[in-house]
Amino acid sequence: MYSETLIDHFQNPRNVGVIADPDGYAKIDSPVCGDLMEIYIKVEDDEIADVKYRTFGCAAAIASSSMATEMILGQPLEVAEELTDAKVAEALGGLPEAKVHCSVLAASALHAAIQDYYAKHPQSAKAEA
Amino acid sequence: MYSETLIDHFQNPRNVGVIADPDGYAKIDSPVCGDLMEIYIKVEDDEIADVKYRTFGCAAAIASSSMATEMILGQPLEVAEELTDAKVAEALGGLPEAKVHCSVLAASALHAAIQDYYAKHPQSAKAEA
Amino acid sequence: MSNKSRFIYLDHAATTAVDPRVVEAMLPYFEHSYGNPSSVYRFAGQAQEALNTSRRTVADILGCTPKEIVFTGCGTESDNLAIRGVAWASRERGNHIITTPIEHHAVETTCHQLAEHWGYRLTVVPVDRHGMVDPDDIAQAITDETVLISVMYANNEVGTIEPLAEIGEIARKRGVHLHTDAVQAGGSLDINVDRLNVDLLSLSGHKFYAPKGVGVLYVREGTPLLPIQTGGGQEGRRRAGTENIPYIVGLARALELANDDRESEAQRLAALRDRLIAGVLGAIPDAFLTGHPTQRLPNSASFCFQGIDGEATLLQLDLAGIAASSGSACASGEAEPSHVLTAMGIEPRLALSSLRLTLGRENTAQDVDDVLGVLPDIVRKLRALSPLYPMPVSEA
Amino acid sequence: MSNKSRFIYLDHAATTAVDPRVVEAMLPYFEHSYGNPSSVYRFAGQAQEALNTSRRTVADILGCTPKEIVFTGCGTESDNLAIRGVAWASRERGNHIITTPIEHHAVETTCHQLAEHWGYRLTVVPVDRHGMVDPDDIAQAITDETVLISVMYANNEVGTIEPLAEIGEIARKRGVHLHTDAVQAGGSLDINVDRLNVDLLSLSGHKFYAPKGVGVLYVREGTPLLPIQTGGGQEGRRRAGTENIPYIVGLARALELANDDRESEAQRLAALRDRLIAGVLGAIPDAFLTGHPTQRLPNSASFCFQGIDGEATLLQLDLAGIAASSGSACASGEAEPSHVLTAMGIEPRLALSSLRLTLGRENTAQDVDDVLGVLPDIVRKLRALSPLYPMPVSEA
Ligand SMILES: Cc1ncc(COP(=O)(O)O)c(C=O)c1O
Ligand SMILES: Cc1ncc(COP(=O)(O)O)c(C=O)c1O
Repeated sequence: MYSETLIDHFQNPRNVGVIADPDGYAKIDSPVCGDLMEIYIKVEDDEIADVKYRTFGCAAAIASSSMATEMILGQPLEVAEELTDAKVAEALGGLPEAKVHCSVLAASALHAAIQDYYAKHPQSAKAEA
Repeated sequence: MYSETLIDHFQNPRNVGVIADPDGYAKIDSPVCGDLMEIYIKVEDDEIADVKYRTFGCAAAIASSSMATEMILGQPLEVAEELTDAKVAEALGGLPEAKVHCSVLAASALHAAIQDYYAKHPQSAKAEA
Repeated sequence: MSNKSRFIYLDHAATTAVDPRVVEAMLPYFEHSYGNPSSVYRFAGQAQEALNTSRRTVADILGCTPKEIVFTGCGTESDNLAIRGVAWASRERGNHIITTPIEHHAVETTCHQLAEHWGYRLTVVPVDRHGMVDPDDIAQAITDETVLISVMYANNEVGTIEPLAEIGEIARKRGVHLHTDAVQAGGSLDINVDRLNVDLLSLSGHKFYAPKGVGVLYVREGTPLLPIQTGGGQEGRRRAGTENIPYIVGLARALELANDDRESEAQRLAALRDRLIAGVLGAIPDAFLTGHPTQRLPNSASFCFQGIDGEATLLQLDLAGIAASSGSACASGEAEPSHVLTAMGIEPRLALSSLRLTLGRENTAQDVDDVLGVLPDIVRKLRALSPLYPMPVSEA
Repeated sequence: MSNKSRFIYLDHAATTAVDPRVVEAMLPYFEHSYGNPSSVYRFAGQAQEALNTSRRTVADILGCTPKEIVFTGCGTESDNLAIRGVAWASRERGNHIITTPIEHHAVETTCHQLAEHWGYRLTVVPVDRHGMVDPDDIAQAITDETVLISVMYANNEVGTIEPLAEIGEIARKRGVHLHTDAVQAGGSLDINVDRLNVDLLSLSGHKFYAPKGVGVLYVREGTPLLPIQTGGGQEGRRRAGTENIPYIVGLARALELANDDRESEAQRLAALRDRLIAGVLGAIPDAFLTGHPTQRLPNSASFCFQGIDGEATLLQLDLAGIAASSGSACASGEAEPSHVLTAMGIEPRLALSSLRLTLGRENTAQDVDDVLGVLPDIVRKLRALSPLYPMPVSEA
């Protein structure tokens, strides 16, 4: 059912936790299954300098969160913004059909956190543009 | 399903045939299953001196016919008249529930042949009584 | 009871022995890979995998997609699901069903229950004396209210093969769904659903060396179907109940085995069948072949013998070590003449004399010859007992 | 994937392995005594005899007559036949059905289909926080139109045992038929139909070490029942389809084996269960037992753990070699909180954290201790990930 990569991210999730004073924050509910993700980002020089999250949900939701944060940590904001649920799912070695919505949760939460950063930091590159 | 006695009467039916000039005759249809029995009797001194039959029907019908004729051959008419389907079935070692009507056919046909004899021989004991 | 030398099974239309290779394929799923395929842990993956593979195997042989296969609990359930399922799902569209008078009870009774209890209207088109349906009659019977046509592929009592592809073409043109009970055809005829032009097709494992208690319903994508067994979401929400993995694996394996040498085995059986038919008709006077002379199942020979009762013939054969049937197994216990034979215009008492001999994988020419060695005598003996058959001149 | 030392199966409520003695009892009926029990020749007598003996065995254990036993294709079919069969047969009398909110989908969906498609009226009586039905609520719900009450014997998700005998007394007084889904109780609780006061009772083989794909419906004499699977005259005209002799033999053998040491095995399992419950509640904070504290199946322990998702727990257990469930197997794939838990008043997100551990014949105290060895850590780890659980003070 699940790939080895996914299992690895589930058993050893990366970037778990909270950031006390984040530059961007989001909390997203999955409308499909009650999964919940909370994500915190620190931005330095328009790059994701740090990212932490906590997720309530199934293995796919947890692994998607872990993978998504790993994929954008250290990346420029504009690269991070291009992350999609499909890319997360692909990086995890695919998701069972019933679990595709879990990767959507992770990507949505990340985008929401970046939006939150822009909203709070109107001087940032994107907000300026 | 069938007793050994029944199988024996089915494989070696007694008294099969016709009597060219019978004292009593009957042809009976089973209303239940289309079985058909034709029976001929010869009566001498108020006894069944000879009996023959032909039966269209299943193994139980054939064996019942054989057993019934065997049971009354050489018997006084009044004994023959007391033959019942239950006695035939019992003599055959029992019949499956779905086949009980087959023993009814044999007993009915015999009684009808005896009635036919009385009808044709009004001087006979019973007819006089 | 006489104990004749050997046992000859000639009732493959009633049921078949499970093939040892099928038993072998099933065994791991009883004690070892016994997981519930709906469970999420990896152990259940063995059962899920077996289910998926079996579905693909069956789909490949039917020429459809795996999603169009519903595994059921038997051929009867497949027929019930097809008929009741489509009828119920189409109530808004219409309430008319077309069928034939020679269907198996699983179709016949289900149609009649719909008529009696639920107000559906039934048209039963006639068959000719060979048990053949005329596609034109189907075309005539279709109305705007017609939601389903159910015509069996091959008849279980007389072996006649119906002109399904033609009927299917008519049905498609008129936008009516066509179901076929292919239970007797499974394993021996071509069951490609596109060549047959059908929307629903029933199979039963125990007619092709899988166990009794497992069936298939093919449901063409887009066919309306209300589930008749409701509960969990198994089988794409079309048939609830924990899946019977061993039997599903067994059915797929058996269908695969049958398919592997389907044509050569059909040829072999047809040759045996023709030898049997010729032998019977040659040696027994006033014997008639029932069903179609050529358009018939390769393994099926069926007869009527003037003047005798079929059950008596069966018992004589049984005592000689030969297992045969008077027609449909599930009708036995009933003493009525077969609805199939009477629909073909056979007079009721002649219908009562029917004998069906259906060949199978293990039968040989020797088996046929052995039957031919005893059957004429059996018929002669029973006729001598019968008031419905003229006495031989010598005895008269 | 980690490859932990051994495999511990703790999902016996989902399904069980077939007992080797059951497999042995079934095997002769695949390749050897394979006759169709409806056939008339002597060879089929072996199958008939097996069918009769199995029916007697089951009837003896249920305390009824053999004629009151209907063999079906699974527990789901038994439930469907009971509900749809009685409802349809009673249409003239009334159209009201009473049930509970904690029934298995096989009952729940069938009742809802009757309501949605056929105009039946449904009353769903409440359960308390332990999942227990109050017989008074049933009494209140009965009207002149009520034709059937369906209350499960023991719940599959939380193990609660319902007060059937009391409900049955009420039903009898009011002349309403009572059905019980005893699928989870079969093999472990007393299933005497007179002591339970029921008119219909469903069993499924695969919950007591017989295969998946065979069930029983007990139908008290005189209970109106329209067959839902129509065709041949099998099972006293209540369930058409060629009988699955191997599985019927297997079911009877399995029920017999379970019955032989039912009470001692129930005691053994209850002790293991209690050790498990005490261990979990002792070692894990914010853990709750679901279902009734004492009136519960001897083999069933079910919990909610604040702040985590049940499926994540399951996969962690799976990776540790332990097969468990979050509730009903057939609901998996659905991400909705269990209808059983929410009916008991458990808040939806807490309901999503549910874990069900169901013990069986092969489980030992060591298995329980092994689970207790890993579960607290699993919960702790998942909670550290969860935005719904407070961070430990040290990390905060
Ligand atoms: C033509 C036909 N349809 C349906 C069935 C019913 O199949 P099953 O016995 O698996 O219910 C049979 C055989 O019994 C059959 O011959
Ligand atoms: C309480 C209950 N009823 C009915 C069923 C359905 O039984 P089956 O899987 O045999 O269809 C199950 C289990 O699946 C169950 O636990």
